[in-house]
Amino acid sequence: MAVATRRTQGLTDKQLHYCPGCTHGIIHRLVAEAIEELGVLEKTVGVCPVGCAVFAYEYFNCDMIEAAHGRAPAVATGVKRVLPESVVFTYQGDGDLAAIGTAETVHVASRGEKITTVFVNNAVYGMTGGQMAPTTLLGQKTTTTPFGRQADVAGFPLRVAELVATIEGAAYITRVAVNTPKNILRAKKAILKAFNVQIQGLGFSLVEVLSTCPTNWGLSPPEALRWLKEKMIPAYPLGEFKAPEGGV
Amino acid sequence: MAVATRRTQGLTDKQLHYCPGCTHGIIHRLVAEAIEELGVLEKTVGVCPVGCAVFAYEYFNCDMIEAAHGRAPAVATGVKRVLPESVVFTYQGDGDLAAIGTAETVHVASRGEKITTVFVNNAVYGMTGGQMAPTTLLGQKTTTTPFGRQADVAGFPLRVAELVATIEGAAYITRVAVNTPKNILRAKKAILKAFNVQIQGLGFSLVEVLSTCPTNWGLSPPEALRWLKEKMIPAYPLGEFKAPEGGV
Amino acid sequence: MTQVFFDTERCKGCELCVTVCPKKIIKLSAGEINSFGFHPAVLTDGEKCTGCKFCFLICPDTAVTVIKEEGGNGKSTDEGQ
Amino acid sequence: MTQVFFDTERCKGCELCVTVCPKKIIKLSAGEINSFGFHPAVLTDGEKCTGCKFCFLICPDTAVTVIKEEGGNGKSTDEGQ
Amino acid sequence: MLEEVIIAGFGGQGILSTGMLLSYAGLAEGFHVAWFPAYGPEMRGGTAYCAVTVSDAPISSPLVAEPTTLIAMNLPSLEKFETTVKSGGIIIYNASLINRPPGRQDVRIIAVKANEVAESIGNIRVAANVMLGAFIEASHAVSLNSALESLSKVLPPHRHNLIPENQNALREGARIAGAADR
Amino acid sequence: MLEEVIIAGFGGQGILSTGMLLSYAGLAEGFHVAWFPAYGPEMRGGTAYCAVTVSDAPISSPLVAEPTTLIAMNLPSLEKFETTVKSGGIIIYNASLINRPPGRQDVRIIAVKANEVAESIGNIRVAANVMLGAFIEASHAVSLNSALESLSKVLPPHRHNLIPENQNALREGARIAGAADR
Amino acid sequence: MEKVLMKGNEAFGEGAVRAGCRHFFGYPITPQSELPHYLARRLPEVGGVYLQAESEVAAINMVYGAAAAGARVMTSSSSPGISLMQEGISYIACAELPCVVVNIMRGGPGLGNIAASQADYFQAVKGGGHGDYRLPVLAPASVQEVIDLVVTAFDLADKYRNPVMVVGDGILGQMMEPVKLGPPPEVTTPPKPWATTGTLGRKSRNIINSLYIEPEELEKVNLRLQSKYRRMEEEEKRWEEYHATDAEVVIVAFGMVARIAKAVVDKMRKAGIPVGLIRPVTLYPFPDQPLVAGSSGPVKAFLVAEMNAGQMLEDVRLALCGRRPVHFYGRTGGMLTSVAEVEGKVREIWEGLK
Amino acid sequence: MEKVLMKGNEAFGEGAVRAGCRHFFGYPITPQSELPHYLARRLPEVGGVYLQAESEVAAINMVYGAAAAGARVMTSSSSPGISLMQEGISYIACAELPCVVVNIMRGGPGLGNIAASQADYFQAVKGGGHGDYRLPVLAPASVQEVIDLVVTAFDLADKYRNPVMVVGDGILGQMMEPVKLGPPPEVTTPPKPWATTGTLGRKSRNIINSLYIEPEELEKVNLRLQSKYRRMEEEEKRWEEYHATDAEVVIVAFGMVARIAKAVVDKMRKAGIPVGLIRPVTLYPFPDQPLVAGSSGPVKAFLVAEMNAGQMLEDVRLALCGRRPVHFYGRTGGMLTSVAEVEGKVREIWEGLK
Ligand SMILES: Cc1ncc(C[n+]2csc(CCOP(=O)(O)OP(=O)(O)O)c2C)c(N)n1
Ligand SMILES: Cc1ncc(C[n+]2csc(CCOP(=O)(O)OP(=O)(O)O)c2C)c(N)n1
Ligand code: SF4
Ligand code: SF4
Ligand code: SF4
Ligand code: SF4
Ligand code: SF4
Ligand code: SF4
Ligand SMILES: [Mg+2]
Ligand SMILES: [Mg+2]
Repeated sequence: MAVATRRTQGLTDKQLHYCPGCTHGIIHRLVAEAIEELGVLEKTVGVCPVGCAVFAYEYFNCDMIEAAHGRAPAVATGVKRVLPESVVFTYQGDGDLAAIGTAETVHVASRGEKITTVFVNNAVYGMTGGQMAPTTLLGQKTTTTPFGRQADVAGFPLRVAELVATIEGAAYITRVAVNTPKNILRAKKAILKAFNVQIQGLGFSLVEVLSTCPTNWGLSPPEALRWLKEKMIPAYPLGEFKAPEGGV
Repeated sequence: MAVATRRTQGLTDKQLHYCPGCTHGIIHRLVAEAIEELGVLEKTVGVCPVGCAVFAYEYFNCDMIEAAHGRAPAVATGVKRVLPESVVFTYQGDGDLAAIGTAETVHVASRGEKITTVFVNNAVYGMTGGQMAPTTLLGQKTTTTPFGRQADVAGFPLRVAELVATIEGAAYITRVAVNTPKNILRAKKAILKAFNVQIQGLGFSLVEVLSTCPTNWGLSPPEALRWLKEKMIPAYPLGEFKAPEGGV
Repeated sequence: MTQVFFDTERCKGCELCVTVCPKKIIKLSAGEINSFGFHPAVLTDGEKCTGCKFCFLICPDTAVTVIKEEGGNGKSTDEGQ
Repeated sequence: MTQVFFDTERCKGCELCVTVCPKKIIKLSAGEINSFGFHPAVLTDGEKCTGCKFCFLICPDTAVTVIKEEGGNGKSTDEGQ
Repeated sequence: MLEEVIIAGFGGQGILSTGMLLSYAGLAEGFHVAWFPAYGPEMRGGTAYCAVTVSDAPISSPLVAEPTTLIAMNLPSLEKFETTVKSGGIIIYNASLINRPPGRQDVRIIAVKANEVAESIGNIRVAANVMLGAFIEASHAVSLNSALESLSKVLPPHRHNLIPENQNALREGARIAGAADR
Repeated sequence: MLEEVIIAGFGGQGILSTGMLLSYAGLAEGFHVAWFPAYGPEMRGGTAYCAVTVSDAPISSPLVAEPTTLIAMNLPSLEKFETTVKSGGIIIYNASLINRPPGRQDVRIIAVKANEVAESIGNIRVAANVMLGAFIEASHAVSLNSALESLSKVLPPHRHNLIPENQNALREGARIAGAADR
Repeated sequence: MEKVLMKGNEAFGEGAVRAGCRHFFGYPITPQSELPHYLARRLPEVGGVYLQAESEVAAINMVYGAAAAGARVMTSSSSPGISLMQEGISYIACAELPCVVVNIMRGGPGLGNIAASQADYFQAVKGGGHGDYRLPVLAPASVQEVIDLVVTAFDLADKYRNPVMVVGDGILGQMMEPVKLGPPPEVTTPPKPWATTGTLGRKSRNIINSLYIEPEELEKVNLRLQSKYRRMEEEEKRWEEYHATDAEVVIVAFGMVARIAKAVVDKMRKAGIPVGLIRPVTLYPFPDQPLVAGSSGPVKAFLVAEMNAGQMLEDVRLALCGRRPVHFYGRTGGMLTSVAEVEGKVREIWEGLK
Repeated sequence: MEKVLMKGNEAFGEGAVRAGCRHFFGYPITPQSELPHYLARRLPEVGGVYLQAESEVAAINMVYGAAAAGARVMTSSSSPGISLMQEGISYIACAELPCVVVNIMRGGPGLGNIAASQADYFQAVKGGGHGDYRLPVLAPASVQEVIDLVVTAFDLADKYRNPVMVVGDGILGQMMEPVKLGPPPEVTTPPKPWATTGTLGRKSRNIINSLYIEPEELEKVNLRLQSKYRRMEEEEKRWEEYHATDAEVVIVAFGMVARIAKAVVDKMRKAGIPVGLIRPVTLYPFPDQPLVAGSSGPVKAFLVAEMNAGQMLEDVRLALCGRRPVHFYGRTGGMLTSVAEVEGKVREIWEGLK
């Protein structure tokens, strides 16, 4: 008899604080597995955001830094410039990365900084109580778009992967989702590839992961997965937007 | 006998403070002419940057606001939301818009804010003494890239028009240059179109203008025009990156 | 044969495993409640399990362990495919 | 016939008009110096001027005025094309 | 008069609005009232609580460190607050979800099968108000009537159709506590 | 001893490094020295100036409001600073570019055709040092020798081939001022 | 007039609406989120604009633009977000634009936590941004006072053409208390002929600016600002006294801590100990009069109580200038000073006086 | 040892290199540009990294990352840019990371101008960011002292695991003065076992953090910080006295203004008037001892002279606590106080004493 699934060493034993069914947990596991499988756990430094993943330093089983809201890419840059041999990743939500951290995101990519960003797009500000994020869909109700997001007042959803893919220093930019086992496996491959791009020194890599926020979407976890599939994926198409030529 | 060229009412009489041959002056004239020709001078509010154009409020013959470095789009948003019938423009350099103001730029576009941005790309920080800008070309020597910009240290040139064109709220995004009479006339048309897009309420419009900085490039003004043509245009191709369907 | 275990204390009763199991053999325990107040997942009909690991893959709280009788090197999750 | 005037005090002697004039009839005055210390542009051979307005278009300091004898509504600059 | 009540349970159990109801009832009777919610990331995972102070003197702080009464809607809440209740106070616990009664000897303990009662009324969401009814009967901090009449202030107009169910819940809770008293 | 000198002209005329040369010469003679440049957007348009203080006492501020000497390399500079020069001070102006001599009666005025001299030496860029040579001769603030020897500190190693030309410039300037003296 | 229960955060929003504010730009942050939530619903009802900015930096600069265009405008945030606004606030102060900034302070420094705190006192009253500027800072201590002082804040902002800050803490923001709303006050917004609204109907251009490249000019601006601040110091000091005139120990506290202190005063008075309270309502200008006046009366000692490591303490010491001993009791990191603790401290002082 | 001429701004850079700093992250701003220009050339020579950030906000957060990774790291800016760093500085202070921040102050508030100023004193010493934190603040008054104090700054940063600020003004940054460089000092960087360098060779994970969700925990952090600050106040006060012991009027001034004041002292002493100078070298911790000591000696009055509207003035008043009259002379907006003005003010005070 053998364990077919094993809890990755990349995670600590700490119970996750996320709401039931929140897919932040899946993404944590995938990132942790990737780091472990690449054998770089001991030279990895992770940078957590301010957002629901603010406690990620309690979960990832490596050295961790808690950054100010939106500034994880800058913090990661500081680390990587001091320790060029280390593996550095940021884990950021859509408020963190695509709102307050927009400049840091664009420029970490433009510098071709050799770090990996895991970007959790859940179309909402989870931690602060369900406000509109830049990625909130048109018509979506949030605590700050109580009548649904209207473009002429609150603007349009921002497609981060597409935007960052236009930047020269970006080496690998992809969008995945964690709503089905199949997509989860694809997400895992993407995350592995992103870290590989970093390790090979090819430039900046970013994996946008479509994720759920059952709590602030006001849906049960299974309903949230369905909403992700039916509403989010059409607005945020999955796929690679930029990849190193010749593969990694 | 008739004056074939007339000094636009869109400019005050004040002597420009720019260095000899600096094409900021040409761009000022084009913007002023456009506002005047559209008959909206009296309802225009301009927002100047921090950069060599910091004194633009002394030149444009309309109400003007001096914004903090990089924040002109946010200031313009504040104005436009209070005065939706006004015509609001920002005039910004590449340090202002593409470095410190990156987030404001992306989000003014993403909100589809009905304002017009004139973006002066001169591949350098003019005002502060010729430091590297996000738009500085690879190999270009500046006071902070004394050995020429190297991608692996200082990153890659950022192509703003291409990046902003991926954003849904951006209605009209184009790149022009002011190095020849012909290009100057094209630039003028683009600026007129950009203001028209605003006036028609179609969304955010941005005209990236390739401009010279003879002083910090260490070239004579005519040499600077040549450098613009030979080095900048290949790196920053001219043309429309996004335009409203069916024309304006 | 495959065995599936749920870590009752980690489980938050989110039902993601329930909906994803192709054999529909997972449900939330009606009576049991863990110390965080959640009804943890339980297997209804372990015999039917195919070992597809979907439950493991989707679980946000690493509350699921799948054990296979034959083979299985205990490595990565890709084998699920 | 066309006349071209340079506003000597506005001119900064940048030579952009000089390089752009298709007839090569503009130069910087060697002797004259304005109160800002610049050698302003002057016309060498006004007769040859075609009225193309390139000098006006390229001048960053609105130091150039082009006057045409016949027609010309004094409007926009596009007519130069 | 000073009542400091902590109401705690899962998110979604109506904890916060039950606290508001108690506050409005106190207000209706001319008391000073204050209501204070737990907020922040510790809410992740769906636990919620609020503190309600009803007093005949101005209230200095809405925070309640040592409640006179604890209304515990689930086990984690009971465990979190049990020891903080003032000696001589009251613990009312939801016996539908909590199967181990509190161990404190120095407080009055009332078990209410709030979920069952609420279900029998026809709306599980009124469970917290069943508990509130029990509290009012047990403490006489405010009159049941004030609570019944304050429902219209807590429920938004488009939910006023739910007033009767909630009134039933309050009454039923009061009845249970009254019975427990005897 | 307190010399407060303003050197002003177009950007590119070598104003700043001539100021540094004077500073180094003062330093070589054991004086306290300070050098201060104009900076900021008023530089746009290409004017530049710097202030050099050479003193036998510690220098409180490197700013010079009332120079003992003005070295004016062009007309705008002369116009800007002419009135600020201390009574009894010196104005040295570049007669190559300035065709109206300063009007002050209470200062010593020395005209130097610095551009012509520099061109005759073979390098227009040494014009400012021609002016400095004149200043040294006129003021004896430092010895010409200190300036000649300090050139190697101001010019970067790969420009040391220009030292002879610059020495000529200093000497020629000194000669002109000396002649003007007589 | 009927009382309704209202959250402190919502009261900030409702106060703004009552003051005629129709424009809000902000970025979410705990523990002030209910403020934007409230206004996101409420402003559209009254024809106003709620806009969520991409960051606090953007928000404060949108405020700058809206104020320049002549609107009554507000933003709100909590400690880290307010830190990000410091450049913008300095600009607004120099450009002399009226606006209201709300800080619902939380535990710091750094990310800290979201519990209640008063540790941004220095930042608010000494100017956390660059340059010599000041903001009137108002510190309500109840939900009712929130509503009233927010209206005052807008009036002060217009009166002085100056940003005004209103500070609360996480408890004040989160708690519900009964408030009397009554009919909205008459809003008298002064004319703003300086606003950049387009030149139409005006002879000359308006320019909003804080750049004065000549030191002489910038000094003039600074002198004007300073004389404005002196005027504020003369006209705008506000405070509440509670049993202060005959007290021998006076507690000085603001915001939530002042409520705790009131309970302490009541308790001690019952025990026959003459304790009083001075509650600064404006933190800037700091109400030094009552302290100075007190120190020539029966007061023997002062106790400053704060939810920080001793910040207002400095202003109290500056006001008293050594006239009376000043003691301090503070809790940090989001801990609220309790009645028992403050009482203990007062007793200690009282014993020491004998 | 031979002296070379060096610009103040360059001296900041060279000081950093001598202190073993190999990482600089900054964003250009006048009047400190020569500092990054210098390091952009110099750091690659010594195997270091110069990186121009996209903004001051990014720069300070890069500093945070580099410091977390164990490096000696510096950033520099001028007033508006320093305002933008306030959130980051508060984070660094709470996370207890060592680094050096240079502020070459310019005229404010707002965009102001680029002339010399000292108007960011409050921001530097009271904490312009949120929460109860403090930074040692060093204020050199000559180019030589810049070099020396930058080295000190790095040592203090490591000693206390705290950000340290070094402030100058536009004049100090732009001027050239002779400096003795000598052989670089022995750099002793203490071991940093807390740094996030990857767990390799270590038993447990390192975490750099400023989030403490439980108030009890965050209060503990604050108590630790406060006790650190008390230690700084005991061990790190630095100042220079100039004819202070027998003076009847003592000028208190820092940075460039102290140089002006020295000239005034010299002049007045020649005229037989006993004037002295106390120059705080650390602005925080503020050197109150010499003031207190002075006030028990022959000193009859103090004059605080600053290039601002009276900021250090408050610390002087707090230190003296009413023991002696404190006068003030200040210029704002980038105006330098002149020898004549300060002299006039001293004379006025002196006349008044008779
Ligand atoms: C400077 C600053 N502004 C705002 C906040 C408040 N804040 C914390 S998390 C967050 C947004 C989180 O949303 P997101 O990044 O999408 O992450 P999620 O919680 O959805 O995973 C905000 C606005 C903060 N901590 N700091
Ligand atoms: C917050 C802040 N950071 C930095 C500066 C300094 N600064 C002024 S202009 C400028 C860059 C200007 O470059 P650019 O925007 O390209 O305009 P240009 O001068 O080239 O036209 C900088 C960094 C500032 N004033 N404020
Ligand atoms: S609030 Fe949303 S994103 Fe945050 S933990 Fe809960 S479900 Fe996940
Ligand atoms: S520095 Fe460059 S951009 Fe600025 S005015 Fe001069 S030439 Fe133009
Ligand atoms: S392994 Fe597959 S079949 Fe077995 S319980 Fe899990 S999801 Fe169902
Ligand atoms: S997915 Fe995991 S947490 Fe959710 S019910 Fe299944 S086992 Fe429990
Ligand atoms: S109008 Fe044309 S031809 Fe005439 S001077 Fe100008 S550029 Fe030359
Ligand atoms: S282009 Fe204009 S400023 Fe330049 S030389 Fe010609 S007239 Fe003068
Ligand atoms: Mg999110
Ligand atoms: Mg530029």
